[in-house]
This record gives sequence, C-alpha cells and structure tokens, in this order.
Amino acid sequence: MMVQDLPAARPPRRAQWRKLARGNGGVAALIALLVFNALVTPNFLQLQTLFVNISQVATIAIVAMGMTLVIATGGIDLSVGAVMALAGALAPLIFQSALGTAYPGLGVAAAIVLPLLAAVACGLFNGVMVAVLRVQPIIATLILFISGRGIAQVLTNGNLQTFKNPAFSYLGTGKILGLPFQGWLALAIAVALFWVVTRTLFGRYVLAIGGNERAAHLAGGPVRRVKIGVYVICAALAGLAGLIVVAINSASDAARNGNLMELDAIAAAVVGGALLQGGRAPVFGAILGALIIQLVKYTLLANGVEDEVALIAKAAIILAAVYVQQTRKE
Amino acid sequence: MNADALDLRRYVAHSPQSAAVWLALAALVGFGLLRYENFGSAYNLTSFLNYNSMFIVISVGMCFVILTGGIDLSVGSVAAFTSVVAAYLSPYGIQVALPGAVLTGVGFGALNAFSIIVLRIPPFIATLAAMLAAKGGALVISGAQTISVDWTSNFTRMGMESAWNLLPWSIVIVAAVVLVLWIVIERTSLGRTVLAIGGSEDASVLMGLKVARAKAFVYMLSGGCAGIAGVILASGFGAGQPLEGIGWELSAIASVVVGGTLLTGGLGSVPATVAGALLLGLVFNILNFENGRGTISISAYWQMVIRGGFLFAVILFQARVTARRPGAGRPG
Amino acid sequence: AAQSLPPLEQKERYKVGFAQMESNNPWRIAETKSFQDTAASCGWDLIATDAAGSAAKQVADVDSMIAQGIDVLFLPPREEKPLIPAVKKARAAGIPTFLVDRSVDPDAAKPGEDYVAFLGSDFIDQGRRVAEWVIENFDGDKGIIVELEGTTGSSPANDRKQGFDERIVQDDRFEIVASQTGDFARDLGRQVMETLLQAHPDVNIVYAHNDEMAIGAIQALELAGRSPGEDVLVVSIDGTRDALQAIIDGKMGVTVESSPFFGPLGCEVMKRYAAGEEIEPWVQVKDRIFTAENAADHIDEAY
Amino acid sequence: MTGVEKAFNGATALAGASLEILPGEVHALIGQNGAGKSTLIKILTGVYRRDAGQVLFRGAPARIAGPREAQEAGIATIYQELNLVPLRSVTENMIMGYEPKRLGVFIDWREAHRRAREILMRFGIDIDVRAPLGSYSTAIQQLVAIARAVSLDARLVIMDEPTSSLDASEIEVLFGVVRGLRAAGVSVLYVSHFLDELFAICDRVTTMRDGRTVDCRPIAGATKLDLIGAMLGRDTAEIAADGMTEFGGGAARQGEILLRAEGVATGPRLSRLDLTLHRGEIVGLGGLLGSGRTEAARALFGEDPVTAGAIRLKDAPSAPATPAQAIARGIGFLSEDRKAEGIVPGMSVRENLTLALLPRLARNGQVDRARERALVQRFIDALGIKTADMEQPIRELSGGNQQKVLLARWLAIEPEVLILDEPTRGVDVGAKREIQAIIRDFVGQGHGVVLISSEFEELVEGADRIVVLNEGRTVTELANPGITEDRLVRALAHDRRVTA
Ligand SMILES: Nc1ncnc2c1ncn2[C@@H]1O[C@H](COP(=O)(O)OP(=O)(O)OP(=O)(O)O)[C@@H](O)[C@H]1O
Ligand SMILES: Nc1ncnc2c1ncn2[C@@H]1O[C@H](COP(=O)(O)OP(=O)(O)OP(=O)(O)O)[C@@H](O)[C@H]1O
Ligand SMILES: [Mg+2]
Ligand SMILES: [Mg+2]
Repeated sequence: MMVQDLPAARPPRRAQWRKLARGNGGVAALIALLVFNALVTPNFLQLQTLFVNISQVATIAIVAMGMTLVIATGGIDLSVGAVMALAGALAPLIFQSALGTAYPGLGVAAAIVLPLLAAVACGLFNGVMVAVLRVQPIIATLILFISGRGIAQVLTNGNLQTFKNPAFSYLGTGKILGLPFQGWLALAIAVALFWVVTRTLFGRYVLAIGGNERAAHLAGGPVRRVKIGVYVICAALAGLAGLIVVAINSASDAARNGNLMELDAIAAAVVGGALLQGGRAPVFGAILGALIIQLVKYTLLANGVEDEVALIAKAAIILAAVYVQQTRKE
Repeated sequence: MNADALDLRRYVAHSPQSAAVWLALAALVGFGLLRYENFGSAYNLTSFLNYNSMFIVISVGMCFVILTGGIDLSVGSVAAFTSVVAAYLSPYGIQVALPGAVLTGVGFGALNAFSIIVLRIPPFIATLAAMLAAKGGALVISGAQTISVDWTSNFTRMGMESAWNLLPWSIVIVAAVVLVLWIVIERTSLGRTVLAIGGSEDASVLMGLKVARAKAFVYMLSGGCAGIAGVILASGFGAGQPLEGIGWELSAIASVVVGGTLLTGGLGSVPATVAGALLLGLVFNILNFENGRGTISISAYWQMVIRGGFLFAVILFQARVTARRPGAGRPG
Repeated sequence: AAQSLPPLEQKERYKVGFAQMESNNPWRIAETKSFQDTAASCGWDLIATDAAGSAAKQVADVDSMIAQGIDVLFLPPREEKPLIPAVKKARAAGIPTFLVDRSVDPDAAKPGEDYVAFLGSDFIDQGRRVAEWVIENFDGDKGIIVELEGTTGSSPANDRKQGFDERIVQDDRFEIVASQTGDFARDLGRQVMETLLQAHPDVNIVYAHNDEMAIGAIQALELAGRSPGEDVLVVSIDGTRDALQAIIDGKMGVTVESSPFFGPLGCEVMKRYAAGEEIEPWVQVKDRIFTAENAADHIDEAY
Repeated sequence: MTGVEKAFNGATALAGASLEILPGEVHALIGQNGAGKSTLIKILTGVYRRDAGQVLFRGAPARIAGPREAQEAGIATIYQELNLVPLRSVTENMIMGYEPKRLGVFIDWREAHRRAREILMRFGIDIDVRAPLGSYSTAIQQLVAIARAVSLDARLVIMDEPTSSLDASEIEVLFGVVRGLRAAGVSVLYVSHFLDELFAICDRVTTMRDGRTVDCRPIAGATKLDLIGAMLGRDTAEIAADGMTEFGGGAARQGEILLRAEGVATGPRLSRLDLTLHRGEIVGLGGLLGSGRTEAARALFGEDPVTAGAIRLKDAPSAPATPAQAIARGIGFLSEDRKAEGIVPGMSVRENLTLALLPRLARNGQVDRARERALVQRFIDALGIKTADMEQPIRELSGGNQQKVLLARWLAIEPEVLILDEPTRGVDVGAKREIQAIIRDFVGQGHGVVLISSEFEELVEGADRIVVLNEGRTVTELANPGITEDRLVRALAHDRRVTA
C-alpha cells in the first residue's frame, strides 16, 4: 500500500481556527480603529457612542450578510439599495391604507410581511435571471438596480411619505437591554446564517457552487435552486434593512433609501473576507467589515474631517483592510 | 473575430451576442425614425453623438478591462476629476489640456494597476477605492465648485464645434481612439494577451505572456479613456465638474455586456461595445422624444422603470440568440 | 438689450420644455408638479425631462428638446457653469429661455441677452436670513452651532453656507463647531447629527440647509434624549409641511421659505414676455419666513 | 538541479531533489503521485521559487524568474494541467507570444493560421485552426499544447504527462516528434506514468520518491520491476509476487440487466449509442478521440438531454433527466476533467468526498457531521488517500490522490452503476492498481461499471465486453475472453478520420 502513516484525523476544530485566522486582518483593523478613537475622538468611550454606532451599522451589516451569501456563489447583487427603497416605500402605504388604519396591529404586521414578500419577489427575479437564464450577475441585478427604485417612486408618486407609527418604528428605534433593537436583529440573523453556512446542506452547496459550479452540478447539487435561494435571502435581508431605515426616520423616501448601499455592502463583505470569485461565506466577517466601514465613517465625521477628504480616507482604509486580509490568507 | 470581422456571416456565427446588439440598435433607430419627426435631424444626431461620445470612450476602455476578467468602477469619478484638471489647463489650449487630463487619467489607472497587480487586491475593490478617492480628490482640487474653462482659448472647440462642419470634434476624436483600440485588440500581441488573460490568467502566465504588463495596460487605458471623457465633459459643457460621473461605471459595464462581452473576460468585441453604448444612450433620447409627443407624459420614475425594462429585454434577446449557438450550455 | 432676444409670438398653445435636473427630493418633485399643473391652464404642451442629477445629461435633454422644436424653455440649471452651453444653444435656436430657481454664471451668460430672465430666490440671502433670525432670537450666552450642509459642491449648499456663515460670525456669541454634509437627505442628516452630537454634546443650535435634514436632526436629538426646541434650537430653509408641523410642535425655530411652486410664475412671466413687455433680469421670489407665529396659518399650503 | 527544496505552507513537497539532463537526451522522470515531479518542473521553469538548492542551465546558474524567462532561455514546457486558453482560437494558442508580424506591430493572421496549420499537420491533425480551442476534445488540446512547445525552438522541452489523454496512434506521432527533437540535439524531460513508453523513447530515467531523487540510471538494462521498485521503495521480488495489474481474472458473472441504451442520440457528436450493462460486469467504451465516448457517458448520466432513443435503468421506463436524478437512482459519473468538473479546489477533502452524498447525510437539511467524518475517514483508510487530514483543501493533494477522493465521492453514494471516464488518467502505477482493484471489487458486489479508457491495456484487461464507438455511433461489440489489443485496435481504426 502507498502510505500507512496517516495522522489520526484531527478534530475539525482546526478548520474553524483557520477560518478565524482569516478574519484576523479585519480584527486588527477594527482594534486599530477603536484604539485611535479612544485616544482622539472626544467622548468616544461612552455607551451612547456604542448605541449610535450599532443603530447605524445594523442596516449595512444586515445587507452585507446577504451579499456575502451571494458573493459566496460567485455572484453579486447590485439591486440591494433599490430593494430597500421598494420595501421601504411599501410599508407606509400598507399601514396607512384604509385597512391598515382600521386594524393597526394587522396593518403593522402586514406592513412588515408584505414588503418582505415584495423583496423576495425581487430576489426571485434576480435569481431566475442568474440561475435559469444564465445572465451574468452584475447585469442581471443591474436591471432592478435601475428600475427597482423607479417602481418604488411610481408607487409613491415620488412623494416622501411621513408617518407616526410607534409600533412600526420599533424596528428602528426600539431598545433591548439598552441597545438598539436592529443591532440584536442583525446579531440574530448572523447566528442563523452562520448555522446555515456551516451546518446545513444549503450552506454546503452554496460554497460548493462558488468553488466549482460544474462539479457541484455533476455531483447532483441543486445549483439553480441554491442560487435562486441566495438571491432571495439577500433581497429579503435588503428589504428588512429598508424597513428599518424607514422605521428610524418615520419617513419613507424612495429616492434616497438605500442609496449606494450596494457599494457599502460589497465593501463590507470583502473587507470581512468574502472572495469575489466565490467559495467562501464569512458571515461574521461581513459584520466585522460593516463595523469597520461604520467606524471609519464615524471617526471622520466626529473629528470634523471634510466630506471630500473623508472619501479619500475611506478609500485608503478599504484598500488597507483588504490588503491585510489578502496577505493573511496566503 | 480577427481579420474576418468583415465577413458578416462568419461574424454572426461566431459572436451571436454581438449580433444581437446590432440588431437591437437598428430596430431602435428604425423605431425612432418612424415615430418621431426631427428624430433623424442633423441637430439631434450631432448632439446625441456629442453627449454619448463620453460614454462610448469610457465603455471601450472598460471593455479592455473586462476582457482581462477585471472591472473598473473608478471611470466615472476619474472622468469628473480629469474634467477639473482639463478646466484648469484650458487656458493653455486643448493641446495641453487634452494630454494633461489623459495623463491624469492614466495616473489613476496606474494606481489601480498597482493595487491590483502588486498588492493583489481584487479589481472590484481596488477600483471601488479609486472611485471614492477620485471623487474626493476632484472635490478637493476644485474646492467643491465647478471650475470654469477658458472660453478664449481653443479648448472649447473640442466639445462644441464640428469638424468640417459635419461631426462634433468630440466624436471624431473618440472614433479615432476606438479605431486604434480595435486594431490593438485584433492585430497586436498586446491585444491578444489581453484576451488570453481573460480566457485563463494562469495559462497566460505559463505560456510566458507578459501578463502583468497587459493588465497594467488595460487599467491605464481605461483611466486614459476616462481622461478623454473628462476633457469632453469640460470642453463640451464649459466647466470642470467634480460632481459628474455618478453611475457612469455601471452604464459602461452595461454597454460592454450588452455588446456581448463576457464579464468573465476572454471574449468580446470593441465595435459591439460601441453599439452597446449607443443603444443604451438612445433609450434616453427616445424617452425624451416620446415625452415630446405629448400623448403621455412619462415621469422620471417611469423612465427608470422603462430603462430597466429595456435592459431586461435586450438581455433576454441576447440570451435567446446566444442559446441557439451550437454547444451552448457546455462550458469551455 | 431685449431686442437681441428671440421674440415669442402670442398664440393659443405653446410647446414648452421643462428640463428638471433631478427628482430625488420632495422640493424638486413639487416643482415639477407645479409646472405640470400649470400646463393645462396656461396652454402648454409640456415636455418634461429629468437629468437624474447630471448637468451633462441636462444639457443633452435640452438638446433633444431643441431638436423637437420647443417654443419656450424653462430651465433650472443644475450647475452654474456647465449649463451655459444649453442656454446658448437654445438662444441660437431662437428659443427664449427662462432660468428657474437657480441661475448660471453671470460672467458667461447674461439675462436679457442669452436668456430672458432668472426667476428665483436668493440662496445666499436665505442663509443670511436664518442667521439674522438666530441672532435675534437666541437667548443663551453662547451659541454652539452644528451646521448640516447640503450636497457637497451644489450651489444651494455653497450659497446657504456662505450667507449663514458670513452673517453669524459678526456676532461673537456664536461658534460653528462642526459643519458636515447630510446630502440634503433626512436619513443622512440624522446619522450625521447622531455622530456630531456625540463629539459635541454641548451643541445648542443646529442649522440645516434644508428641512429634510432638520427633521433628521430632530430625530437624532430625540433619540439621544435631548429635547429639540428647548435645549437645542433647530433652524433651516425650505418651508415643507413637516417643518411647519415641527415649528408648531415647538421642535423647530424657523424655516425660511424657498418655494418650489414656479409654474404659475413661469406662466405669468412668459405671457408678459410674449406680449412684448420688457422683463426684469431677476424676477425675485418673495421668500416668506415661517416661525411659531405664522406656521399654523400656512401649513395647509405647504408641500 | 541539485538539492532543491520546496515547501507549501509548511508541507514539504521537495526535500533535496536533483536532476541532470544531458544535451540531446530524452530523460524520463518518474515517481508516484505526489512525489514532486510537477513541482520540480515548476521550479525549473520559474513558476515557483525554490526554498533551497541550485539550478544550472547549460553550465551557468540559471536566472529564471518566470515562465517567460524560461521560454526565452530555451526551455519549452507542457504543464500537467493543460494550460491553454480555451476561448481563443487554436492558432492563437499555438503562436501566442510569438506572433508573426507585419511592420513589426500588426499580427499577420494569414501567416499565423498557415503556420499553425502547418505545425499541426506534422502531428497529423487537420482541423479548423480558427475555431476556439475549447471546441475540441482534450486530446486535440493536448496535442496543440505539445505542438506549441515543440515549435518554440527550445533547447530543452519538458513534457509533464503529455500522453495522459492521447490514444495509441497519437502517442506514436508524439514519439516521432520526440525522436526528431533528440536527433536535432534538443533535450527532452519526459514525465509519464506509462512505463512502457519510457522504454520506447527514453535514454535515462530519474526516479523520485517523497520529494527526493532516489535513483538515476540508463533505461537500457533496467526492467519495469526495477523502476517500480525504485518508485515505491520496495523490493522487486516482492512486487513481482504481487502481480502487475488488478484487472482481469475476475470472471464475468453476468446478472440481470442494470442499464440499457438503445439508439441514444444527444446531438451531432452522439448519434446512436447501443449498450447493455449487466450486474457484475464492466463494459468498456472503446473509441478514438472524438468518437463520442464522453458524450455517451454524459447521456447515460442525464447531463445531456436525449433527443432520440431510450435509456432504461433496471426496466424503469424513463431515463434520468438530470445528474441529481441519476444519482438518486444509483448512477455515479466520474468525469474525465478532474479540474473543471471534479474537484471543488477550495473545499476540504472531507467536503469534496461527501459532495454527492450530502442529501443522504442530512437530516432536516442539517448535515450530520459525526456520520460525515466517520464515513470520510473510512474511505481515506480504505483507498489509502494521502492527505494531511480530512480538512486539507483538496487542491493541495497530488493528482492521483485527488482522483481517489473523487472515486470515493462516487463509491460513497453506494451506486449500482458507475460510469468512469478515464478513471486512471494521470495516476501512478501504484495508485492505478489500487483504483483498478476498487473497481473490480465494486463489480464483484453485483454492480455494473461503464469504463472509458484511452489505454488499451486497461480496457482489454479490465472490460468484460467493449462497445466500440466511431463518430458517435456504436459500430461493434467485443466480448472477453478473447479480446486482444490487436483486435481492439483493428475494430477502432477501421474507419478513422481525424478531421472534424
Ligand atoms: N500549490 C500547492 N500547494 C500545496 N501543496 C502542493 C501544491 N502543489 C503541489 N503540492 C504538494 O506537493 C507534493 C508534490 O506534488 P506534485 O504535483 O509535484 O506531484 P507529482 O509528482 O507531479 O504527482 P502526479 O504524478 O500526481 O502529477 C504533493 O504532496 C502535493 O500535495
Ligand atoms: N475528428 C475530430 N478531431 C478533433 N476533435 C474532434 C473530432 N471529432 C470530435 N472532436 C471533438 O471531440 C469532442 C467530443 O469528443 P468526446 O470527448 O465525446 O470523445 P471521447 O471519445 O470521449 O474523446 P476523449 O478521448 O477526448 O475523451 C468534441 O469537443 C469535439 O469537438
Ligand atoms: Mg504531476
Ligand atoms: Mg472523453
């Protein structure tokens, strides 16, 4: 026989350590940012700072996690911002409708469920374009990127919809243990997605498809369904993020809700360790990436750095974070 | 599609995706001519070409990047940045401003190339960062103002006057650039290396091709093309505009893909990219004319929906045409 | 120099172009709607385009209107300089142009020569009036100001900043501790305010370049446990319904009107021009000022 | 080259390898899968940087920083993993980097096509050189790679398993070319697992084991057993006692019909497949390159839609329409293209091994990890897969071990029918024997195997019957005992055209 001195199979803990190590670059960047802020930024070490940052980062984090799944299959989703706008536009339409005002409880429930269903429909569209019609993801999702926001504006006639609805606003302003509700929501989603990616059939197929789609298909993997699935999940999460934005503001602005979110989400996913060619789905990495992007934004704003200079600094930090990521991997 | 490009039958057989865009373009032009008076007027033609020359040149630069399997998200911001540079240089005339702005664009391209080739950062992220940096930089160097050009030098001729009273200078220059680039891709080693990299970068390295050089070239080219667009922007609109260029990268990518180029690289066409850019530009023009007919007024929101729908239709059409190719569905 | 302008014949119906610059905020949407609503009563066949925030596209839109042979052009120029070619091309095509709500660089194109007139308010003055109101009505010893700017580089942002800043420095009770862009948007206004409030907890005046950001700032203040209107004075510009409501609720101090309803004014000025009247180069709009005294009276006409 | 060392992420691939090639000799390099042959070559051509050691080329220390420099120095290489660009035309793949020019800048396509055609003619291939390379079979692609390397005017031509996807006649052509090179004073470094080939063309042979050079001798006077002994590090007598191949001997015990294809067509490349597979039997698919064997396999597996004819599985009326269905009905398919259709490179050995079995490992959508690990360990032990542990990414395994993992992937689903397309391609003698033993063992349990192999010996010895394909049609069927290589060759070649 060839080789007999096989080492006893090591527990798979090693794989988890390896995954953690990959995230190291991001962790280092985050710690550097925290230390810098603690030293420089006034009043940084306060609970309220934590509160503000968590409430602002939650939407990016939620969308970035969905994006991470899409990227893990080798795809990309540019339509997340538009989906946010669409879902966000629907919610007030629903709870402010005649039925919604007549039955407020039902109205709020419907105003959460129906927009999410609309988002799911968008994801279905993206997924079918990519998986069934084999359109390249950037282009497939560009369609909704362009027209999704338009649909939202058509629905609202372009008007800003403002409202007062404490029950609905809980999504964006509620607190649990003194921290924002949406932060807990993001955490719960992360835990759920982490479980999906590491423990389930679906997660395994996601990674296999990103790693080698042909091989996954020939091994009997449901390639189409899984691909559609990730776009649906991503869109649903984007829809949820859209609802949160609307809830915080007590206003839905279809023109601005989720504007440029796709770039932030992709940047967060990649800074968090996602590989654009697929095959890797670091869910907590996405949260880490979102935190880094959020903290950069916060740092620059709080220290009075001008917007235009802030853009340049943000560029440099994204590059640095991804570069560190890159070297750790090799 | 090399020397045989002119053999139409072969062309259609070998690149059905590209054929689709020409068909769609012809159909849309025909539709416009039949439905709207003045659509075919010289005024509309020249102003349409003048405006879209920017998108054409950017799309062709993008096409090269995409052929290597990369992407360049920075083109819009770089165009805005270089328009400011061109505006500052405009008193010295176009002979200084054009090279100056193009070199600036090439500089951004070199920066992208450095991050991608040396730092090994994925193109999507590297150029995303460059996009932010160029945008911020444009605002910084302009003091967040539009910068007036010098109307007394010959600078504005490029964007506002016609060559031989026929076609705007902008489109003439862009056409020349496109032609040269077409020859580069079809007839030079550099061009073929670009295609090979997109086909398989590993294989290209092992074949001993100058991969790094070709990759650096495409990003610098794309930056340079954005620089040309920046000059057209400054000279055609009389100002350096730090806020312009938002979303141009996506239009350019869409043009390239509608032109049948694979986003994964290795397969694509320069002229079809031009057709793609014209096609997407034409949608705006048609929508404006449709609004002018007065029968229905298409609101800005409906226009977005229609544009997305149109892109959807073109993609579906393309997918159908491509599906008929023998052996489709099998990778390779 | 009116004789050098293209004349406009008097007729039943006019083919009118309105080249809107963008539709991403309530103000612009109200403006477009105002033109559309005026069209029927004024005998316009209106061609409305939308440049989606791009000055270059706005020029191209004007071009396509010229190609379609419009009689009159109403143009809110996105930028001062880049729209000059559009103005000149319309002039060359014999189309009288009225600039709406923003103007172009007076060094390059002049009212009465290149275009008929500018209809609009004075953004610098709007900022100045807010500053004056603050100086008059602020009763503390030290005014710590956070300024929420509009879209970086846009002319209303630049002008409203200039007008306010120049006036407020003349009173040394006041200090602007932070000035950051909120992009004219409610959500960003809120986020920026949340952050700035952490860095500058002693702030007691917020000046926002438009009402949307002001509302966002009010939300941020409330989320942080402050009470806007009592310990923090919020002031801004526009006069939207939400802002008037906030004034009524005591959360906001003042908003200087910047009316988007240019349709009727446009109709009137155009009719006068067609009748051969000489039009003043700047048809200035009287911006009202809304405070606790009059907000309730005007809230129904706000958008 | 002396004392070359190389480690990947701490895992040693080379630990003191040396190699000496004389001018004008054909030098063989052999060793088991993972011995370090390809790594050594990649160090020689500058793809990898060596950790230690020295490389002299033509007497001087070689300064080879990369493949480009290697080519310029006169080293042309055909790498093991086909490294061509499938989307580009055959011509481009041949001349890339050495394009004929007009005016020094512009590629002269007419001349380029002519040149490409001419070079390929020397290999007896007459194809449309303007068509994308990817539209041709692996064999044609392999020949193009060889043609490219040979046409580069090199002093040393390196061939890493050039014959792994060639059939007998192409191999003869290749040998002719190699002899021509030798006659012209060009050295050839030849890597192959087919020991017979070495005796046909090589002058000397270097053997590697576990990253070390263990033996170097002239081929004249050596026996096959000597070489195998050196490769495996075992006593020759011991090996002789074990026998050379695991195939053959297992007398066909024909049982009920498992799979039957009647007049199956999927397109121009497969127009009529007739085949019957019984329990306990190995049916070989014979054919020359492009005869449609792979297409036949894909049709049976439900990957290509059947346009005519019928496929029956144990008398179930309908054929599987997708691979997933095929798997559910107990069919496995090992693709010939390990890289593109087999491994998921970034995933671990464990994840690769259980990919086809996943649905059965899952309960309520959740993977049962304990069961998974136990199963994987069982296969690693049973098949002797050489891997650091089951969490190692599969891309870090040598080709032969990757192949074993893929075989295990299919065995794990406990299929009744296995379709194996070139299962021992690129696999060393030791591993090949093991794989053949596994296959034999599998049919011994009453299952059936459809075996595609370009290696006649394997087909003749392994198959109970051979269905011969020609241009997409079943032309004849041979039955064992009684098949000889000679008979097979005659059956294959009776109507042979290479032109597309
Ligand atoms: N890129 C790599 N990363 C990590 N390990 C590698 C890499 N390439 C090769 N190895 C390891 O180095 C060793 C030598 O591999 P190599 O490919 O040189 O073997 P080989 O002798 O060519 O085998 P085969 O006959 O299967 O082609 C193997 O153990 C392999 O797992
Ligand atoms: N005469 C030919 N010459 C060259 N290539 C051919 C020829 N006929 C078919 N091909 C190519 O061969 C492929 C089909 O061959 P297929 O793989 O089915 O045959 P095979 O017998 O399995 O050969 P292989 O030995 O490569 O596995 C197609 O890609 C086709 O383009
Ligand atoms: Mg090898
Ligand atoms: Mg085959």
